[in-house]
Amino acid sequence: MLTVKNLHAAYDRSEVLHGVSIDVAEGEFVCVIGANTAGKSTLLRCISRLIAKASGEISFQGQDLMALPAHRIPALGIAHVPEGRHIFPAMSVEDNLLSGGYALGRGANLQEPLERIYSLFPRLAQRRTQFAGTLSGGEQQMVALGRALILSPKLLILDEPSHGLAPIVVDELHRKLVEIHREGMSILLVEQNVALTLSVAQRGYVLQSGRIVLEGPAAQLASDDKVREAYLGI
Amino acid sequence: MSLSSSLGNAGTPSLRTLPCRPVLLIAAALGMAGLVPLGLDPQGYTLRVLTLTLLFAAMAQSWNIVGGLANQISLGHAGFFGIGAYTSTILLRDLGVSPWLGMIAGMGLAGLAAAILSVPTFRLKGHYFALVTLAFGEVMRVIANSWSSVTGGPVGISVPFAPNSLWMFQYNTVRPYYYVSLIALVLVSVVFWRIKTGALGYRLRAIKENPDAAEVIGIDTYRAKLMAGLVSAVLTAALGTVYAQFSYFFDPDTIFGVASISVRMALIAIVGGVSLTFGPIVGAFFIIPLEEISNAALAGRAAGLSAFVYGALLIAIILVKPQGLLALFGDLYKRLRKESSR
Amino acid sequence: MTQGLQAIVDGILIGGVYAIVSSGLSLVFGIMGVVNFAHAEFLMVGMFVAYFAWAILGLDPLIGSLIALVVVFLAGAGLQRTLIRPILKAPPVAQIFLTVGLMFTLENGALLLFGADYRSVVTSYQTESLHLGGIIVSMPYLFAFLMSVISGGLLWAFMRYSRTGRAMRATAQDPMAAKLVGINTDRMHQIAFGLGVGLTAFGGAVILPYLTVYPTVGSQYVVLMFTVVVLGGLGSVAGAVVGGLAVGVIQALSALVFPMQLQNLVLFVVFIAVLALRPSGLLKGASA
Amino acid sequence: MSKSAEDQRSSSLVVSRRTILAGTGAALAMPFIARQGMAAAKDVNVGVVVPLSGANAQFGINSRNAIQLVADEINAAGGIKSLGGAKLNLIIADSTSTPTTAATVAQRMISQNSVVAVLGAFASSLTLAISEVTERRGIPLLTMSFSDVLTERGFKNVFQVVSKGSTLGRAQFDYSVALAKASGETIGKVAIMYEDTAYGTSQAEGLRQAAKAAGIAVVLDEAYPLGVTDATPLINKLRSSGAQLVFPVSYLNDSILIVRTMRQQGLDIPTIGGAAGYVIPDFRKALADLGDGVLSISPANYDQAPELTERFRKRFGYFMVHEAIEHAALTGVLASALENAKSTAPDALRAALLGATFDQGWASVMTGGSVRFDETGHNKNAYPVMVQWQKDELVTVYPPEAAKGKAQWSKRG
Repeated sequence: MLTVKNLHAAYDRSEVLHGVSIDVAEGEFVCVIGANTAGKSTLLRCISRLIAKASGEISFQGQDLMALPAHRIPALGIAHVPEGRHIFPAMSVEDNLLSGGYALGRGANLQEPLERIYSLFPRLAQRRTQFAGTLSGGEQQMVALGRALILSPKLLILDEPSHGLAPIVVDELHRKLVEIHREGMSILLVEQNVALTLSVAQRGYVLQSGRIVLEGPAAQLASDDKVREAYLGI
Repeated sequence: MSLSSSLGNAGTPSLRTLPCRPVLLIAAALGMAGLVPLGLDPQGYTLRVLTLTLLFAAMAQSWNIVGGLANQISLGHAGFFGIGAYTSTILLRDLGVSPWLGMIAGMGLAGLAAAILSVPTFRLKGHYFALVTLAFGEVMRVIANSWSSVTGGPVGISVPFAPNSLWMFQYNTVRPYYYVSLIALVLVSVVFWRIKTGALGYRLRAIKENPDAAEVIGIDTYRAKLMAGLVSAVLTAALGTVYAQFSYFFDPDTIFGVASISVRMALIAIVGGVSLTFGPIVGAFFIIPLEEISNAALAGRAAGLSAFVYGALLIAIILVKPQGLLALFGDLYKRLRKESSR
Repeated sequence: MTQGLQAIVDGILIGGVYAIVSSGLSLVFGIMGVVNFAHAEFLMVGMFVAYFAWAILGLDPLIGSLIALVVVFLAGAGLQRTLIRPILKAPPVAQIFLTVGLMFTLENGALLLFGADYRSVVTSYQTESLHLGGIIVSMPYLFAFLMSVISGGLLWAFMRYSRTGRAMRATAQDPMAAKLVGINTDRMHQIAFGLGVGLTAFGGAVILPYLTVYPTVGSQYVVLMFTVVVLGGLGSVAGAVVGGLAVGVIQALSALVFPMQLQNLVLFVVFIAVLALRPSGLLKGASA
Repeated sequence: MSKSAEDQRSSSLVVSRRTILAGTGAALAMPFIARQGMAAAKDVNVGVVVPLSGANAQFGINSRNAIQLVADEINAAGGIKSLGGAKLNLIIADSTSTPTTAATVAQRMISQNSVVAVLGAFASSLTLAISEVTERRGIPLLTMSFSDVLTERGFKNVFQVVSKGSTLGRAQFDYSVALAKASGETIGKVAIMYEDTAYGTSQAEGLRQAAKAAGIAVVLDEAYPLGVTDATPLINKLRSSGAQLVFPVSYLNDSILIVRTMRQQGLDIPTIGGAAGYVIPDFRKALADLGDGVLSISPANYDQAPELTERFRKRFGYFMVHEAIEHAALTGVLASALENAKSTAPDALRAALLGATFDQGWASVMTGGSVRFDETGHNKNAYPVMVQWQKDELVTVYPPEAAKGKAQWSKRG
């Protein structure tokens, strides 16, 4: 459903991606792993059209994304949970979640999806009127995820969702992701935590210095010597 | 083809000799600036405009130490300017003290005011700093306006009429004021340049790039900003005395004017190119004559037209090149070179 | 005692107007991060619109204020697109001076268009007042205050409950995340700027019954508006309300103790002191 | 054109060539200005420096209108006959509200346009700044600014056609007390409110002196910042002071605010304004019936010479306000002086300005019907008048020799 072909992207003058191609099929759970500066976030930001200086092809369900401004992307069914969460700190939890449904348009019924999020993350239901900025890191990540899910997207993009969270919370988060995937959503996940990521995803890409150097089923990657050496520290 | 390539080649040697070129250019410009008044009517309009241009260039340059190097947009420098003007003029009027000595007294008072002002402002950033300094300038204006027994109040204050005298800093023609302003501009520019290329400039740059990191590597942020603020305030006050002696008369609204002094000082530096040594000079040689031309050419036609055009031009400059005129000239220069080498 | 009470009442009435006039400036800063020095000129534009609505259509300025709101909203949205959007990413100094240029242009544009005449409206209630005990409440001030309270309340509800209001708050708090949820942040900036200047114009219209309009009337309000906004905390509409009331009451009370001449001195000293102690304003943490 | 002016012109051309060579930005201005000066070879250039932008623009425009009217009339009648029918060529510039700019503009007119005299610049601070330039260049400066200082500094080239600020203040007080007495009221307590500008403070000083001389208590003496956004605190103070009369010295915005706030609070003690905001058509338009009966001091009034001032009303559509009257008088005086001097040399012109009583044509439009400058350059024939809003007109009601109507003291202005 998502196809990225020969993508180049740059900040100022330095090019960060040098011809990246990936794709995500309907209902697939794909991950991209790589070192800190490999360009993983840049790749995701290109898909969401947050980076203007990019060339190549990106299409989603046959639609050319390169021609669209960033704010038109969610309405196609792509939800992006950015690195560092980027929740709205001075808005209530509920307003944060509702804002995720903005792309659905004025008349959309958000009550049902809202209840679904609350049943997925009961903790958020307790804090619905609290300012999101006052929540713990794990709760904030739930808000960020919930804000993306309220759209009932076809493709969910996550950028380092476990960054800075306690191991217990990370485990819970990944369980939720698997649960969501099982219900039929396609997922594109970028993570530092390679072991965990490869354990939940179906297929993966290894991004190194702006180029895809390896791809294949997650299990196969997890057993690849180079991956084990470089990212799993074995 | 052969012509253009030879042009391109001709450009190369001059590039190699580039390091000595600015020095030569500056020397030539100074020499020229020194000679210009000899060909002008010593009481004339052109000389007056040139003098004001140099004076405002010097004012903008001293603003540039705080606004450019320390990256603190002050909109209250009229406060220091007025302290300088009032101090020397009051000392002259009441005690007959030479304005040169009065200038030093004014510099001291302005330094004191800057030190006091730094206490509530040093932690403030960006817009907050700009607005508090704006309020500081207004406070000074209200004080000068209300404290009639000393300042003369809203009626203003006149520099007592005296014969030509270097010691009393008073001349019947504009020419000496031109040279005083020129020397002031050179001195302030040298101070600016020394700070910029010296240790304080390095610290200020570090603070500008990343205040937290600067603290971590042991830079005393408060001290560095205070130093810049003090130097800037003291120089501005000295220029206030020059202005007072040049214009002979001023009132609180003029000398503490938000638009006529504070904003204009900043504007000139910004239009020229903020934190660049030649920015304020280019800015002043653009803004002051621009004001004159628009007034001369348009004021007789319809009320408000000249100020309207002036505002529109400001907008246009910022829209075309937010980094200022120097950057714009740089772009044009590059393009010209490109075209000539093509 | 009565004098003190009277001063507080007067201060609150005028402070309510300061609040609505300044909240527009705060809105623009909060959502776009632009300090708009030309903002007070829109107060002048609003007064002119209301004046002509009165002179030509015979509408009371309190009704004309709605026309002022709409007209200036549209003009502001247009200006945002042509002038403000290109410099949103420019350094703050460039923003400050673009708006200073805009201030010159608007002030002198008004002079070119309307001339330097001082114009004011004649209303049936211009000299009426309520006498409550020993306290005098003048009707034009009271009406201006009520209009401000109503519009302030509507603004609050709009920002709090409407879809667009939520999107504007989202844009203010995190523009990138706002784009990711499908908010057209450019559009939000445009609405915010239009609404910001529109509200200030509205404020100008409601005070027209007791004031006079002329091209430089905005300059009386520049410093005042910034004082209000900074006291309340730049970018916070609720802060602007607190700041407005505070400034109104400080002005009225200081007149009891000090000569009127020192009114602004007292105000600025309080202003500098507040910022020294609470650098982000009286209402810390609250946001647009 | 005189010899010295010729010299200056040719030197200015040399100048422009050199400055262009020097490559300064100011040189860009030169072609414009040089051409302006060249345009009218035989004309007498007269500089007009008035605020055409900023808060005082309206008064600058009124002044310009009057000067233009008089110059047009003189030119239509054959110009300055002793100079071979030379026309008055007005060089008009915006003083802005900044004294430095005003002085620079005056300098420009003297250097580039060889003006024989400068008219301006309404606000005292602007005029003071200009006078520093004109004095050093020996060019006559004709002004209607009120400031006492103007003609008290020993300057030889300043000519002030109006009564000084302190005189206006004293007259404002004395005339009021006299009018009250005439209607059987004894004044014991008065209030002074004034804007904290040069105009406000100097006129308030006159009021204070007069009150002291008359032994009448000043129960409120309050300066307020120009352009207040709220006059309520001021009127609260006035109300609790118990004054029988109030003397507000203010410009229009504040005048209207003060009168309206007084009426809202039910305070209707007589209001005697200090010229400025109280004697312009907008005051009456803004206040409608509330303005009726308000008294004010004025340095001149149009009903003193209706046959002349009606021409202004006909051309511009509003009555001839005082700054227009005074500037018209100055223009008339200047034309007569040029006629008498038979020369545009500054010394001859100064001598002609000092020597004579000007009572012909527009020079007679001032109070007293004539202008005569004493050795300090002050018009000693000028005296202020008390005017009152009666319907849409300003009627002179005091002193008796100038009065055109009866003061309505009972009608609480």
